[in-house]
Amino acid sequence: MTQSAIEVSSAGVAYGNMKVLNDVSLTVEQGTAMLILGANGAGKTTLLKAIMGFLPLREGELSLLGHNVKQASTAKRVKLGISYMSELGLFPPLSVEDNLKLGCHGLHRRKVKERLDEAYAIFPDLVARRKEAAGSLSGGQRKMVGISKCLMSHPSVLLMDEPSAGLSPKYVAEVIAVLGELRKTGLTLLVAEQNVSFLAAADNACVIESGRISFRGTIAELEDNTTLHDAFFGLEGLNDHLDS
Amino acid sequence: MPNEGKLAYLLFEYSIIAGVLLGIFYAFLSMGLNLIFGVQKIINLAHGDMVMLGGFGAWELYYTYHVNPILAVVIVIPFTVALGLALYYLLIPRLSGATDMETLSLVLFFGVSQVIEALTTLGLGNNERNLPINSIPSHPIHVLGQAFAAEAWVAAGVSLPLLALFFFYLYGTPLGRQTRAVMADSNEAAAVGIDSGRVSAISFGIGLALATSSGVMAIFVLGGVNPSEGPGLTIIAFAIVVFGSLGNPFGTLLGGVLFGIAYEAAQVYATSWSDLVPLVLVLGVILLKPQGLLGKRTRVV
Amino acid sequence: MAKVPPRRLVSRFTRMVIDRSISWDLVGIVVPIAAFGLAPKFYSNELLLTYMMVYIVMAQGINISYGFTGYLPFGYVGFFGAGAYAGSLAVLDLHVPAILGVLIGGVGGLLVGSLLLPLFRLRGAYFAIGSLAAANALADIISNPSLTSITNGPYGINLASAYSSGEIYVSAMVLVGLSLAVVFYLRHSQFGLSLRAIKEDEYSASMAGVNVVKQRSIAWLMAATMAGMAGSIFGWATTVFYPSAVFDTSISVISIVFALFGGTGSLWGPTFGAIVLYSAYTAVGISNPQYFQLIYGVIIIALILFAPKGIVGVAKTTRARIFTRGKQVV
Amino acid sequence: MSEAELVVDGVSKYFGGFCALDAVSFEIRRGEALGLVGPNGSGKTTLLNVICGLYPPTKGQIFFRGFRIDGHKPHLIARAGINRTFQLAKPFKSLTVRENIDLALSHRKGDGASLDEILNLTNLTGMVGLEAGNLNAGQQKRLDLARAISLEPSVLFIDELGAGLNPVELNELAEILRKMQYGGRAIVVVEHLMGFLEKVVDHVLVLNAGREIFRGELRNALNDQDVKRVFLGDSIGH
Repeated sequence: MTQSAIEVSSAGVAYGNMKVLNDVSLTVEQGTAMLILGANGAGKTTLLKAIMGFLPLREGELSLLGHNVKQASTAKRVKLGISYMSELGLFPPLSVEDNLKLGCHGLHRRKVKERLDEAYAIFPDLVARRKEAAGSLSGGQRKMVGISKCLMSHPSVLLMDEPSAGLSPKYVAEVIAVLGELRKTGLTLLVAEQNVSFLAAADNACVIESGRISFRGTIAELEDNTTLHDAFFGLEGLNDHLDS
Repeated sequence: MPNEGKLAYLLFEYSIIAGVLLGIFYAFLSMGLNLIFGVQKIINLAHGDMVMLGGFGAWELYYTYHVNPILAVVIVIPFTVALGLALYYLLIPRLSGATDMETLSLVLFFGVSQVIEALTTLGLGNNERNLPINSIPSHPIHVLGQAFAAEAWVAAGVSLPLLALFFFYLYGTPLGRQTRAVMADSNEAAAVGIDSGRVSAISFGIGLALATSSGVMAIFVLGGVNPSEGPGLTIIAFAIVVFGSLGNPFGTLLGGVLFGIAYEAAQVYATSWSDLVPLVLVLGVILLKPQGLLGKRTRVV
Repeated sequence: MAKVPPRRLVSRFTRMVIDRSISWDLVGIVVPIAAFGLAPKFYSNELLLTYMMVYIVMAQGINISYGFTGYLPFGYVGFFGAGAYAGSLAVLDLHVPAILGVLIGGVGGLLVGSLLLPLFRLRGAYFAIGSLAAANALADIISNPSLTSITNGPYGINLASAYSSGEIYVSAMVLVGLSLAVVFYLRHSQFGLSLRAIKEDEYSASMAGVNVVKQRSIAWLMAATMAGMAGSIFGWATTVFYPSAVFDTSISVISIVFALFGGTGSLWGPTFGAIVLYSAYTAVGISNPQYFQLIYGVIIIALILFAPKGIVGVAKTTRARIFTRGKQVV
Repeated sequence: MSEAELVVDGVSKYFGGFCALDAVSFEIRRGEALGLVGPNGSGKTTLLNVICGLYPPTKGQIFFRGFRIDGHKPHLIARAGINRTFQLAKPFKSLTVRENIDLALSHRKGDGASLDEILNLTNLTGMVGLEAGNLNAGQQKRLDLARAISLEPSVLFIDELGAGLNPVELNELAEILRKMQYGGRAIVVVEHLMGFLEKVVDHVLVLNAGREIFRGELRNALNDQDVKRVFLGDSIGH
């Protein structure tokens, strides 16, 4: 068990003739949490989608938990133990319980029951809401449904796309706290965010700018580096790019 | 001799009861169209032709193999599912990824509809097919002192349990749950590892099977089937599905019953105009409330 | 007319002359007309030639609606039937000359087209099926026994008194010329450019200053008027017809197949499709309509799956492939 | 001080029960460049859509050169002199570059830049005969811009022009926008890339959840506590 959880090397992704990821390389070791930072449109979501197999890699290689999955279907990647929480994160018209069950579809009924109990133990608030349409819940509860849905399959890697989207600061703090708990369980995390608060829940970070990785390192290295600051406030950083 | 007020009341009562019976059948007839739309966002314009095929199937089964039509309702299902899977894998993979998918799929299934109609006519002739009314229980049933044709009860009586079965499948089984997941958001479904191609193919088969098995009863309700009535049935099914909201199976149930009542009322009060009912309904609904009765406005623009 | 500075006018003219697609399209107007002018000398069945011309007009009408605005009307036959009835009733009840009846048929199509303008609030399947429902509703109304005193209900129309094969043939030729001229105009005018822009993206087109609703409605009404005139010529040539004949959904289908087969958006495509497939129809279809239905059902499926741009599209890509062979494709 | 070209006065927009814009007001004058900033879903694009006539505001009024324009059709607003680019460039892909621009030019009232000048400004001169669908992302964005300026707008909205472009393409765009501003146009730039914004605008309006939370100089915005909280969460800023 020494292989990395996620290994992306020199990946390129394009929509038609619009290239959105260029030469992206990134390694996430098992049991660590990595935060992908970047502005809107920088390519964070695209990277996650490429890892999940929604978008094909035009160039480069990709392996998950030691398996080369460049050609593998999304379903195969999910079976390997990869779980993905999109920005939407759930099926709005379906009930909370149906959402959770879909998180581990294909599992034996008795197992599903156990996992449901587990999920309700972690988020007891959801018990009362289990028959309600997931889309009718509050933003914070929806994130909890999304996270529990992803955990139902007992994944070893969890990818999350902007878990803070649409949440008020109070709920953002809650989500971060939950991620902190998850880290302790040894789950590998890859979280794409605009919100820098999530650094608190990560070991490593990388910064994506215009489809390229402009920084990669530990949180400590990041704090010494001006790149992060530039990606968001980038008053001087971009000028350097432009003049070069 | 009842007085005029009494007569009017009886007519009203008749059109409501007969309408509900007819409506249950039409809800069943339309359900497959909605399922296929919900899963694949495709309007199956060959839907009415599948209904027609079901009728012809029942006719063959009755005269060649002496199968009771009520049994035929069930027998046609596995054959249609198989046909649906074959059609799905033959047509859909080439279509997905096209730029104007919606219109192209519409035209494509229009072509399928033409082929089915032509093949049926070539193979089985252009005649209307009937089954003897005594092949199903045929005593009129009296309710509130009025007689209602037996075939209306049989059609509703066959449709109702099959609809219940369908709802159980959709809401009570893992595959049904996956189907609803794909209907809700196919990307999200892919994200949890659902093979949405497989789910779509199965739904396509089931959608067609719902059509053919309703077609068996259509022989009795419509007084016969002929190869060219497919498009007309497709329009009715579309009217009902849109009326209730595309993609919502409960809406189709509601739409079917309301359609049945409207149709029977028109039969009672303005017989020669009753064929206009589905057309006026479809135009009225898509122009005034395109999201349907149970629909929420989801798209801006 | 806005004043165009002389220099711009000159450049516009030279651009037109060197533009090969324009001269190619001009040929596409002249050749079919000339061919139909000469055809009776070689082929005696003028009625079939007339029907072929009627279908060219219908295919070009679908071309205008679908090829230029992206709206596919399954109920296109509604205008055709409305035109047939408007023209015939004018001839029978108002005793107008049949030629004038054709124009009135056009007005009938135009009126029904205007009534159906609200359908443009719909898109895709909603529009296609909505227009079909509207056409069927119109057929139901016209053929309703309650309206026998006005439309002769289900008992149809007899125009024998107005029959004149020469006049019918020439009117059909004129109408073909007219429809080709309209499509030519759409392909080479600012108006056509704005329609193509609307088809791609309405909002972006309106930000380019295009009045989306107005332009699209004009195109649609052009197509409706053409179908109305085609229907009234069809009725005139057929002499005796029933509502089911001029409101037959397969008229929409056939027109759509002809247009798609040749390729929408082009000038040659729908003409080509109508001539080739209608000839096939007369060879196979008249005695065995189911075979023909089977054939065009298969053609539709094959087109959608393998050549969504029609024969003209296939020809274009083949030509492009031949020309770029050996060169590096950028 | 000249009259404001565009006055947006208390504009709100509800979709069903959802409030996408909450009483937003601002003015913009000739030659001014304003940045419109805010996180995803804060209402920036909705604001553009309302001003450009895609849908009417639920509340509030919009004036252009003293005339009320809210509720008017988009093509009339475009012809009057307000235009925009799209976050995902929407050139007419089956039309050539020339046809794309010609189409807009044909609806221009009065004089303005010629086709060649527009091509030159947006750096598309060599591509005039190509179909727009064959252009790359940066070129399509510039064509979108060319289409927008063909109607000689006096107020121009730029929606996320920088997203997905590489630094060289960004530089090119910043250059083009600066030139436009010298021409006396009012420009409103919606952008996430702060470095790009800084090259083009002097003032910013920051939206969050449909509401204005800051208005002033870009540099001050970056030191504003509310803005920081919205963009970065609570942990940063000390």
